[in-house]
Amino acid sequence: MELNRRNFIKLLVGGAVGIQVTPLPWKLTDDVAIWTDNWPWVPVPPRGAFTSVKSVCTLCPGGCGISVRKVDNRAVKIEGRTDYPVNPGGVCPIGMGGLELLYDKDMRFTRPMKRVGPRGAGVFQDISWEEAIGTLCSRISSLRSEGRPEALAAVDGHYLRGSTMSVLIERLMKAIGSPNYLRVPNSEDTYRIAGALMTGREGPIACDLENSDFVLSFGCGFLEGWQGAGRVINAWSILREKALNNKAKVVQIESRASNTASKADKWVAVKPGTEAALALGIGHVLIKEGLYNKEFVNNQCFGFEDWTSPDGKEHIGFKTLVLKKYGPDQAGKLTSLEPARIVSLAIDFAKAKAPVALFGKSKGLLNGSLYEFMSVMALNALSGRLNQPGGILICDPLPLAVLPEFQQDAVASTGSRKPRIDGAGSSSYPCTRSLINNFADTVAKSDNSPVDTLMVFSSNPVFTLPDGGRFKRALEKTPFIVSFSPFRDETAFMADLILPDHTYLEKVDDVVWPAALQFPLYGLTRPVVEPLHHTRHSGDVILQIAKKLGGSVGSAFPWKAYEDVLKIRAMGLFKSGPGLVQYEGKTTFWEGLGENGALKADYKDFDGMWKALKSNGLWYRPRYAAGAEQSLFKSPSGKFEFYSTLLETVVSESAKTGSRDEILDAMGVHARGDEVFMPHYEKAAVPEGSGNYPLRLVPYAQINLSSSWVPTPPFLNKTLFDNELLKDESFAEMNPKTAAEYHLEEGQRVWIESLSGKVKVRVTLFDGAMPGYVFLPRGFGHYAYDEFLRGKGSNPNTVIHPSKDPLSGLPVWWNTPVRITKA
Amino acid sequence: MENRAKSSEKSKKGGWIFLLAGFVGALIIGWVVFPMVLYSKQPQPFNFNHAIHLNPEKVEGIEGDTEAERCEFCHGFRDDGTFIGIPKLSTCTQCHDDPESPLSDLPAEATFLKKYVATETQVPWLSYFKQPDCVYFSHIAHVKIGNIACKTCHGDYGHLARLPLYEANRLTGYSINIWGKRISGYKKHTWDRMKMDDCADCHKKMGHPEDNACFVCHK
Amino acid sequence: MDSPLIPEGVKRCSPKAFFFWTLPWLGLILWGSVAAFLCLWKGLNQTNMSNVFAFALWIVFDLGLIALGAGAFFTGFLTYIIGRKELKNIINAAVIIGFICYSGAVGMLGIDIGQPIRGWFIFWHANIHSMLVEVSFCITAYLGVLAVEFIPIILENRQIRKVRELRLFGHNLHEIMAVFAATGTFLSFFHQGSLGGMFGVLYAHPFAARGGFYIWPWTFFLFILSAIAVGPCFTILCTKLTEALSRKKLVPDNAIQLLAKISAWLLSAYIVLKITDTLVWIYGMIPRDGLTFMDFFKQGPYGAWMLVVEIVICGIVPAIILMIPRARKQEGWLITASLLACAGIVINRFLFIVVNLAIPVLPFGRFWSYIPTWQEWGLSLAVIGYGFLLYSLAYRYLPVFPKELELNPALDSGTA
Amino acid sequence: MEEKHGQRQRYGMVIDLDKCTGCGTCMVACAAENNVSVRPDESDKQRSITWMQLYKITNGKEFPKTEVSYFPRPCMHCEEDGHGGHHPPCVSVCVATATRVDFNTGIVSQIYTRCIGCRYCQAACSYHARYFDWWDGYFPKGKGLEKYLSPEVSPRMRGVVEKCTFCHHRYMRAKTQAYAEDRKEIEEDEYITACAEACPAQAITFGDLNNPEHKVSTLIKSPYAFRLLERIKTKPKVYYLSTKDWVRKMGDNYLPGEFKPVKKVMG
Repeated sequence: MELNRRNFIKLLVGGAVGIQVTPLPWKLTDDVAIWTDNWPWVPVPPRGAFTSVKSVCTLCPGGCGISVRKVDNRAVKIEGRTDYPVNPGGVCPIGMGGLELLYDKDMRFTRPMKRVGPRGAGVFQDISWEEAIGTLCSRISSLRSEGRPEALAAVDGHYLRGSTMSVLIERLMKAIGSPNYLRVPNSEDTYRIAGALMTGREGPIACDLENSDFVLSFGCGFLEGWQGAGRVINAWSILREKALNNKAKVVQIESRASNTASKADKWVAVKPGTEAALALGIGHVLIKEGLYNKEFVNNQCFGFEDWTSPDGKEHIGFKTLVLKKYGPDQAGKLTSLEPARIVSLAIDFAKAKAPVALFGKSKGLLNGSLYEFMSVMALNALSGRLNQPGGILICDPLPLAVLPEFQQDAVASTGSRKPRIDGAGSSSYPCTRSLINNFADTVAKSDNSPVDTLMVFSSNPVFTLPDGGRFKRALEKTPFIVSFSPFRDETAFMADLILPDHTYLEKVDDVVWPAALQFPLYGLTRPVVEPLHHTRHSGDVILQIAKKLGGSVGSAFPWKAYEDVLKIRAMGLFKSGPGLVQYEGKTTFWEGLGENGALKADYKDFDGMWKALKSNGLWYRPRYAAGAEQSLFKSPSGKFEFYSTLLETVVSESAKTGSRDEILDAMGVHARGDEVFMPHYEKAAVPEGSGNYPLRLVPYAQINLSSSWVPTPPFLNKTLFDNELLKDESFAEMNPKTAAEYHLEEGQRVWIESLSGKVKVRVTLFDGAMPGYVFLPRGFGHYAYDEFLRGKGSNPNTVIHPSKDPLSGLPVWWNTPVRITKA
Repeated sequence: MENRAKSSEKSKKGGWIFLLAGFVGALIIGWVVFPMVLYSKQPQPFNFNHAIHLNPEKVEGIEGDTEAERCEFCHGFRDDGTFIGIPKLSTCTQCHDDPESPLSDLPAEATFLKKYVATETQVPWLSYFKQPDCVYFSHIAHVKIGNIACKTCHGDYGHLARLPLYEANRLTGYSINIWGKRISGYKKHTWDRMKMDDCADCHKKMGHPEDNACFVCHK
Repeated sequence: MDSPLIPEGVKRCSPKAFFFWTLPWLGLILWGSVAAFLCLWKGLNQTNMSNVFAFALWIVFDLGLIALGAGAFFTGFLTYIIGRKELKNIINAAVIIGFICYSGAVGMLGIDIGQPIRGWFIFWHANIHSMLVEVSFCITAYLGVLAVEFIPIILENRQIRKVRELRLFGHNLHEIMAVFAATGTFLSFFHQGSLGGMFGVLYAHPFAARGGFYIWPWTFFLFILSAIAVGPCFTILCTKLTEALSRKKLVPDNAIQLLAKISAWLLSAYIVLKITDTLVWIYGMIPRDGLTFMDFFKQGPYGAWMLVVEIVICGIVPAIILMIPRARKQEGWLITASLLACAGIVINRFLFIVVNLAIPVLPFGRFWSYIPTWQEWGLSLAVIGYGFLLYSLAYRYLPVFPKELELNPALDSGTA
Repeated sequence: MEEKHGQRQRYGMVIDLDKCTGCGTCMVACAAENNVSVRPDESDKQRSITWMQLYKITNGKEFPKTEVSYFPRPCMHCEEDGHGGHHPPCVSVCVATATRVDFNTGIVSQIYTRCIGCRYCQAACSYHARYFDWWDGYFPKGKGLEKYLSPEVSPRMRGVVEKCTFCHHRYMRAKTQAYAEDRKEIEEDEYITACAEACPAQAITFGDLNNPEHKVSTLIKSPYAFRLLERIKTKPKVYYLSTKDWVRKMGDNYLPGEFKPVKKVMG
């Protein structure tokens, strides 16, 4: 019985039969299937104890309350807080995606670094914190020893001017002795200037959306993330509720059918930059028809009627100006609206019980036009809507304690008296505190840069500034750049030294009065998770720098840690009277304006308040207790000034040096005479040489696309439609008619070109786009960060060719002449 | 002609033997070799003596009158109702707080104190009963609402003096306690197997067929 | 050198020639294998299927193959159940073609599902409500039947016949072939039907959804009818192709003509019903969903013309041709008609699968289009390659056509 | 219907399209809550996974009459009539019984480890609410993306179909909490979906349609309430509200003259 072929086959047959009656084939079949359920490369989230940490979102000036769900020490979900008076439960998509900004390692700097590759390449080498801070300090010291501390400049991206970080940065610059403290411009700046000129106040300007019944919005992107979506969109839904019963109405004035425009009760499309004319046109009707609030105008306003100054000079009043120049037909011509619509708008505005006129371009992350805002303010004044329920609120700043004064040394005091590089505050720009565009121009043009070392805090100007790439060129000229950004952003890629900050979920920081909120609120974030990497809180780093520099600088910063500074300032809140650190989530916190109701603090002593503040993230004083501001107007006349006497003094001050016309020209003001000091329409200056750029470019903001220095969390890529981003290309919105003129079809690749630069995008046809204009979304076109953002779409800022806003000198970014060619 | 026939005769007889040999060989491979190959055996970091810990005479720290309560002293529930599972070091150090002063002369405790308590490192226990990620199991629903004794599913660990070897299925990573202790699949005790069907059968027996809806136990 | 394997008395081309003949088919199979490997290794992202085109080229191929393969069971049915003896001369070919189609289809399905290793869940955790379960059960079972029907043909091989047991086994199988034919017929009826059912039951897709009888939508019956109508045409095409390639007459005309005639009647019946169904659908059903026929073709690369081509050019026309005895007796017309008919059924399946998915049901949905990747083409063509290969092997080594000798006396020297 | 369901819950959702601002927070909240992986390119809308998806619609009018609106679209969780007769389109076709209508909640469940990836359910669903995992989740080594995964939802492997579950794990979370507090049933407000919770406009209301007291039950009685594709009888448990006729008209297919605008009701 040898094992021949036949027998071998039999052996196999026997085996084959036998194996069937064993578990082997059956269990194996099962186990292999189970293996597919547990593929080793599919992550299995570790289980653990669930907790949730309350904090505040600082990704935008809205300051929403967030509660972060954690498993053991991992943060797994961000949720809106229902026990926070800003946002009842909801947050915006960017805030919702925040965890990716924390955990996506490739988006962040994980430790201090110095540049080894060429600028912009983003090639860095790890160094120690000691070396990093040492390098910067020695640089600063040598500047000071050379007696040119002003060659140090700082860019501060903190939106809210009063935030403790801003205060520290400004203080550091002052102590070192440089006047060149620059801020990234946003609508707050425009608010501040206009507020100062017309009301003599620089405090926060709030709007009482929730209580209004007629919101006339000059381009505020309520649904694009204006002043923080958490609160504004909630207010919006309250207005929708009212609208359902015809109890409220929102009118959006914008050149494009944005979400706000579409979802508003009425959309009024005007040419970008002519909003002022429309506002004054409406004012004209109010005055002509006697529909304005005579009581308020007569008693609390200055410069409405014609008047004579002490020196016996005759002045025309706002009334005369508006009646003369801004009749419906005239305004209609300027704005391309039928006069009838302007009239009906005015009637609706006047008829409403609690109307409000609001100003702010899309998200408000960029500056606006000064005269335009003054005109809108004038509208509110005409109907007496200042500090009225549902109106515009002009508030005292948050009563935070002022940091103790300090002694500058000789170097510092001489240095800080030197003229600013950006000319802000000079005779040409008397009202403006910071003009980063001018700064960029000057440095970019200079052969050897007036700036030796530039520090960049919480901002990404290379990407976000609407300046056609001027700031980047300025950086190329700047010998030494230090970035404090936690993110691998475009500006950081230009830097020589990286001192990475924590992300907002890893640190304690404050929100000084969320933008446009009706009542005083101080928000405090706290570390939701322990810092993941070797990063350091920029606040602490500033203290460490000061200490290392020593001398007068060191003594100006006597504190151990950033948190001490916060605590000192918070003391002011405690001293200012009763406040609350708890919010039940029921009361409508915004009601009771001017009631002066009594309030019992829900804390006994400061320590109690501070503890609660840290764990709960807020201190606030409800509207009913915040009281009406004593002496509403602090202008020279003590009234609301249609005719800004402050501005007049400022101008005549400057005029001492030269002829008034020259000064006004330098300011970019075309108007002459009394009109200069009153709200009026200034025709947008068209840069010379833009003759063969027939179209106008208007950048617009989307709520699901971050256009600030904060990167867009990758999650949001899911929310972008494929006619917004397709593969790596973003789209330009054009009206089908305009597109037809240029023989462009949906999806066509084109070059959009201006005097400053050009971008390649694809065209998408949108009926809601104003003919003759090209609309580009802001937030695309990163070349830093990681695969989620890098190389996706084009950045409109590279095309924008900014002219100067009359008087304020801030960039005009909303209508750049462009031409479009097939690519 | 003839011997050709003979040889074929022979090979035929032999043939049956080969057939049988193949058959039996297969049986051995399938029933004996296969299970040995399929499962890996790993020891626990050190021995944990449940018997001692659950014995109030021996351990005064342990609270609870019933055995179930004593189990829950370490394997308890959090405030949100989630199950703690294998306790973290902090639970152990409630009693074994000082690495210098052992509470017994057991070598296991010595290792524990030296390697983990002293260095404050979590013990890398191997879980016998870890269900795969796709499974959602609510202990509180079974123990608190359903009043099911721990041993019903876990077996009588409470009285084990030695932790058994941890055996994992090389293919699926499942612990053998989930299924495979009896390769035949024959089930003698309720705790012999923890596959879906076992849960389903129990739900039926207990009169909760509606709890066999997929989402009750899957996530 | 492989002459001992070649059936007695028949002439086959040289091994060398045969080798070269198989190369292209082996090539396709290789291409397909690479594609299949990639899909298993990296996942179905290798295809251009998507959440819109959940079913695509592969499913079209599957359904096409299965429909065309219907010739096998139907010829079997006619031969063994009805007892049309003349078809004995073509049944082998029919069975082999059927086997190729079904095994190919099942193979493709194995790659098409996202978790092939869990494939057996269909049987173990079957959801009896799902038409696809019905399909899977029947197809698998029927593939078994086809295998059984195929075995005796293999056992006919000259060398294998030498083994007494096998010869007897084959013979016995032959005796009871009727049983399998019956089973096959039963199974096929159901899965051809449930393949149609699969789409008829998509009640959320007005383009595919149909009313019906009890649980079976009309597509259930239309698919059966269309399959048995066109199956024979495909068998005819294949034999004609073999005859052309081998330059031999292999099947007596009466067999072919019989199939053609039956096909003619069935096709006509089918077309009548298909037109009725379409009209009822256009004027009776879709208006109830608020749609008009042309809404389905508002945009997109696909259009109403496809339906016209399917019904008129690939339905009515071949039906008429095959109906006219004089026409179908002429090879040219016969082949044209068969080709059209086969094309028609493929278009029909394509409409129900790809076009149906391309059409949005949501008023704010958009029309989509789809182009397969090389991986998808590869696997699909591999099945064709596999078909040619297996068929050639069978033809070369097995007495597929009983009448071959008779029709080609030894002196004739043909090659293939 | 209610009788048939007896004590069981029938969770449903009402989305107010007038309030919806199209911000997309619901989409992000959903993805973050349910461990949906984000790929470097999400612009391939045929393959990007969005359990909750926004559809943008325009009224088709010319400038300046153009209007934009949005449809947030979760899984519709189509009704089952309780007697196994009428099934949701996807449920009846699933070969491996991987998707069912949950007995206790009326939620359409999807079991990833049961799914074989045949995608028949996708072909059956006319709402495109079902998503196939064309890739394994995108979690490159050392990038840290896996760190924010929640253990409450099992990450999917390549080759299976996934979809909105009405955050069923939150239902279980609430139940567990209730058990810990010696309650057998959960309170109505203890369980809402991540999208409803996150919406800054409070446009999404979620709750038990079997509970006549609950807001959803009253909202769906509004003359402005409608469901997507009601005419094909999928019986969704997701309702929409809009006072705008052109928006409501987008909710279903109508032959000319079939659509009946709602008389504007005041109060």
